[in-house]
Amino acid sequence: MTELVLATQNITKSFGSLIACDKVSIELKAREIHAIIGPNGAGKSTLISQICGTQKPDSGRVELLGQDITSKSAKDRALAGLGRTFQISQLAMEDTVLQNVMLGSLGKTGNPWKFIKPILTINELRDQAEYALERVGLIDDIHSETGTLSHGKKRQLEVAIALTLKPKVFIMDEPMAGLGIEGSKELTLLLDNLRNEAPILLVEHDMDAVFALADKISVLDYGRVIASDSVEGIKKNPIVQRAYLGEEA
Amino acid sequence: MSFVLIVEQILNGLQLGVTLFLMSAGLTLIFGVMGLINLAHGSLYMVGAFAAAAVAGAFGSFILALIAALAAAAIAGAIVEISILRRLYRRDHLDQVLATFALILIFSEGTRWVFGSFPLYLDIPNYLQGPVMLPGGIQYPLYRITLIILGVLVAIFLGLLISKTRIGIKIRAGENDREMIAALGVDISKLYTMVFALGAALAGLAGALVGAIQSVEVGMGEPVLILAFVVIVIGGIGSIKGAMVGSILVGLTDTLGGVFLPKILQLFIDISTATNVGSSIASMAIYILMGAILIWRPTGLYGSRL
Amino acid sequence: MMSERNINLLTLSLFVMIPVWAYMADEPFTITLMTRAAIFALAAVGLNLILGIGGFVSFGHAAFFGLGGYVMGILAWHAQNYSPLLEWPLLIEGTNSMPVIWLLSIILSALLALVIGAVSLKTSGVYFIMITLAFAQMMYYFSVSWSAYGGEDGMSIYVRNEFPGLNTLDPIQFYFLCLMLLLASLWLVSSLIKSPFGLALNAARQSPQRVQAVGLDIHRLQLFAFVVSGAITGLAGALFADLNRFVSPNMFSWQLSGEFIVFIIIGGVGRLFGPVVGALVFVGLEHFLGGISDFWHIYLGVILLLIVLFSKSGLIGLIAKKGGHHD
Amino acid sequence: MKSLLNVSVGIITAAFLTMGSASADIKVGMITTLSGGGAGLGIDVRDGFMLAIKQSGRSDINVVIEDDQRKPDVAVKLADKMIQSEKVDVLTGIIWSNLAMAVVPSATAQGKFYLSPNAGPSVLAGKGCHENYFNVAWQNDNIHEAAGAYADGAGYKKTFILAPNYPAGKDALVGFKRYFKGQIAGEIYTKLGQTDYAAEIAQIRAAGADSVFFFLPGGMGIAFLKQYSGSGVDLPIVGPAFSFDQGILQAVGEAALGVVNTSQWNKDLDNPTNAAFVKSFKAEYGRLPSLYASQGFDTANLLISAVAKADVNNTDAFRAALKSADFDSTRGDFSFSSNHHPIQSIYAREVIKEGDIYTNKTISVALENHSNFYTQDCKM
Repeated sequence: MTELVLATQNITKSFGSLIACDKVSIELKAREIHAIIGPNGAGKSTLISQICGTQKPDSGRVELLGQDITSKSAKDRALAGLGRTFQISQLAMEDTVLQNVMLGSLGKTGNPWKFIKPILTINELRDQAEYALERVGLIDDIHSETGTLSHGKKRQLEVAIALTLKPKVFIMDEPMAGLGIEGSKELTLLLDNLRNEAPILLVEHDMDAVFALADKISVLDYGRVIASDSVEGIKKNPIVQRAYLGEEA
Repeated sequence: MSFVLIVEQILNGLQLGVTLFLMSAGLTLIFGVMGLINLAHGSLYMVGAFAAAAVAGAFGSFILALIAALAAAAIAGAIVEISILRRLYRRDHLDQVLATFALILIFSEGTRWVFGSFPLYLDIPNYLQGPVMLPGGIQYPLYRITLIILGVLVAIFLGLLISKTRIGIKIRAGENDREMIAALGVDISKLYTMVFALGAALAGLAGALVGAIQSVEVGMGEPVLILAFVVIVIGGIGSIKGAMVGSILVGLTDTLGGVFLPKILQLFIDISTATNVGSSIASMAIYILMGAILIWRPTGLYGSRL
Repeated sequence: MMSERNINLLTLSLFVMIPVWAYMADEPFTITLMTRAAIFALAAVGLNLILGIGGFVSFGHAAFFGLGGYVMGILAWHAQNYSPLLEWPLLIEGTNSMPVIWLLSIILSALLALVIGAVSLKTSGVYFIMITLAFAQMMYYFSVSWSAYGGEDGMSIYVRNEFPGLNTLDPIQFYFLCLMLLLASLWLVSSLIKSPFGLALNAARQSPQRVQAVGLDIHRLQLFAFVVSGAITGLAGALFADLNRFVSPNMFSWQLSGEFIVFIIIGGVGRLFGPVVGALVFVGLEHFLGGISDFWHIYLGVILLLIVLFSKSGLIGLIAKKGGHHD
Repeated sequence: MKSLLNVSVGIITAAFLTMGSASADIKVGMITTLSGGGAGLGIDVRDGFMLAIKQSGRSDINVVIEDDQRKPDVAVKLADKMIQSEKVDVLTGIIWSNLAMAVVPSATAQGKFYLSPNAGPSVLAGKGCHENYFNVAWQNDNIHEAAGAYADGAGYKKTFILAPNYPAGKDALVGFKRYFKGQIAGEIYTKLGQTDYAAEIAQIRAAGADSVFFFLPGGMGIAFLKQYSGSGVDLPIVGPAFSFDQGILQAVGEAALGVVNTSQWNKDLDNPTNAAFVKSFKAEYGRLPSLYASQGFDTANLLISAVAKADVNNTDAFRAALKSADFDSTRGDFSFSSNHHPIQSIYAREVIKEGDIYTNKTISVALENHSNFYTQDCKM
């Protein structure tokens, strides 16, 4: 039996009368890519927020490598090994691409209390950052101001930062959005490799990518998991087709 | 300490509270709707007081003076909004701070240029002179009772304006979402000018009402401005209800603290030290109150979460 | 058009050339004015760290400025009157040695900033503006009622404090002492900005969620920046007290906190030399406009308005080429 | 307004023929408050001072005028400018005690003369006195001491006293108590700059006093008097002249009528210098002179008398010339005590209405040829 890396157990979150997450339980095992799909407003982002600690669930728990992290802050979850990308880019837009990624390698060291030596001259951090940029294919934009990047490149940058953290698990919120066909293909390849470093919880709209990558797919609708199965199983699932795929077709 | 004195001091605190409310209602509205930090709000208070003093001096009518204060402050506010401030709504708070700081300089010295360097005369009309007897044998100035009633009326008026009228709906929509209100086809810049003029008029009214029992002089607006900021921060920025509650809290704390702290301290230490220490703590009391409330609720009592 | 780097160099050379010229031409008052500008610049450089880089608008930095001033005032006052500051539990004498006064100003301002910051940084935006103001107001009223050290009247120190090997009463020597401290603080802040700490602080302003997501504690980063910021401004306060040989509660006033912010906005928020340019321009305006008429504040107001309306990132931003920001 | 602008433009030279100068030109630096809330006082001092200079017809007295904005650090900066850049011989003009404390000690330490037209903090009269410092107005306590003496003479037995919580406020209450022998019904220090006195008035009402003494300069006093008169408390008030002076009285209005206040000067003081001063001030500026204007006028005349006798560069001779106070003061007899503060009579005045204008009438002498309490502390 493969090792369980990340799990949510019955997490529930409501905003007033709207239930954004209704007893959601999902599991992510080692070397696995678990995709979460569902229509807009299905509760995917709320789920991610609760896993990463920017929102607290009303009830239920989140476990990382068997440890209960439900009451930990976002920062502590990151230190515990959660590496995430944001659906809406969270980047230092006035800084360069390299500076953004070095923030990741700095975070990995856990020690920002260095005041005199310019960070760009700290080779160890810089090498890690450049390696991550190379892997996502952003190495040519290394000195660009982040705010000037295209939407797709910002997505890649998000992934690069997550890479520098060398996390125990990746949480990726729509990394393919805006990438274009060529970009999506490259990123799909990268993610396929990444699963050997750490499993990935992937929220994605690009169904080609999802079907190509996922070991398991969970479908969210109105805050509930309506199906959780292999790619083939999901493709055939009539409920899913009605609730989600049917609408898209 | 007699019962009468305590009641009288509570009334004093309430009266300070309602005058602060007139100031802070406009300030909080302007911040809530336009997102503007207006340091020059105190200058509009001063403009109101000077306009009232000038008109009262020329025509001898207090009612006319109040109308003049409302009008002058509203017009000054509208001019400033149209010519300068509307360019700053989308800017950083810092730019707003600098611009309105500059406006204070211009207003203060401009007023001195027009009216001279000495305080002006503005007194309460004869029919509001003197004290009245309240139940329980409390003697209290009629004018201050009038102020309290007037303040409450303005609060009710504002409450109705915002909850019941079309303008109120627009104002509330503007607070929540600027794009949405533009999409609704409301002429947003007209709405902003109106809200600003309304806030300015309230400040001007406060200036005139208070000027009649204090002194009408250049620089009278700044201490009140700071108090009004304390009020809206305590109440939660953008909330009229918060401004009301905050005003009363600040009014009571400031008044009662100044009176009772030295007395309470006298129980423990000798009189002159108690007076000394008591009055210095009292002068810090509202800031301590504000600090405590913000630690407890970082966005004030009725502030929306950021 | 000039690059930001050249503007900075030009500013620095003004800070050297004007006083040297004034010294040659025997215009000691110009040196005094430049000292004032340098000290205000130092105070604002401190503020700029938390305001420009950290993104928190402190409207209460006069608290540190005044504290620094009072550290100088109290120590020198006791030295002047030959009365010990404290006799029990241990004997502490006053002093008129600048290095000791500076060190103490820095330490005490840092401690005050630690307390104020720990409370205030839990809020943000306008609430932060107001809570920092509240703390400064408390200090103000406290100093007004502290009659042992002059209350509202403040304290006069008859002789300027001493620095080993220098005659501090000579305007030009005192000026260069202040300039050295300004340069040191500029070097410190520019190192901080480029350092790992600065990168994280800068990112925390732009995207706090990102910084948390890489496992860094933004609250601690900001608190540390606030402490350094307060310490620098506190040092400036001690110098200002020495320039005037006088301290009073006025050094805690909210107008002064406002002026520090104004310096930064005039020069350019978040730019290393923004506060320096701003302080120089402001002191210059004050000096030259003061003679025009009784109503010179109107002119000052109009000029500030024009600056804010027509330059989006201060005077440096107005002159500098676009993109010079990251040098 | 135009004439005002002209007067204030930097350096002012009286453009009159010299009356034959035995001495070299003398430069005077005037630092006073010309903008913001307290500007009225500074403007009066300046106008009184310049009137005397103009009337003297001397062109060898150059006056440089600057606005201190009522900020101590600005005053210090201006003093530096006056001394270092303008190279003045004499400084004058400061209105407020705290600004005087910031400027005077270091100016006199640098060998400059300082003539105070208004502020007289106790430190500068006692331990911190200086041979080059002359106060032409009063020691801060004086007017309040006279108020105490008046209240005592008027038969008040139990007085409620209040002042702002700052050094001059404390001096005021101490000064009052020094000459008032009755009982103190209550003593309050209010917040500096406070404008609402409802709470204090309520305490006065409850205290069972038979009279009230207050020292609340500027707008604070206006606010207090208006609120007091509307409160229904009708105990007699005694106060120092500052809240009842010409400039401010019109703003207080009816509330001040009948109040007794103490002052070393009034426009009806019966001496030829004063009569001529009141007349010429009114002619020149179109308003009645205030206490402050008279102090400015006297300060300038003291200076002029010294310039006529001695060269300012001969410091000892010039100081002796100042010390002799050989000029005609608007207050009648005037001389300096050993610590260079006035020995003068202080009067009780009553606020009356003359036509449409509120003004004061002298009713009695409160303290005759009064010196000050701090002479023995001063070692020159």
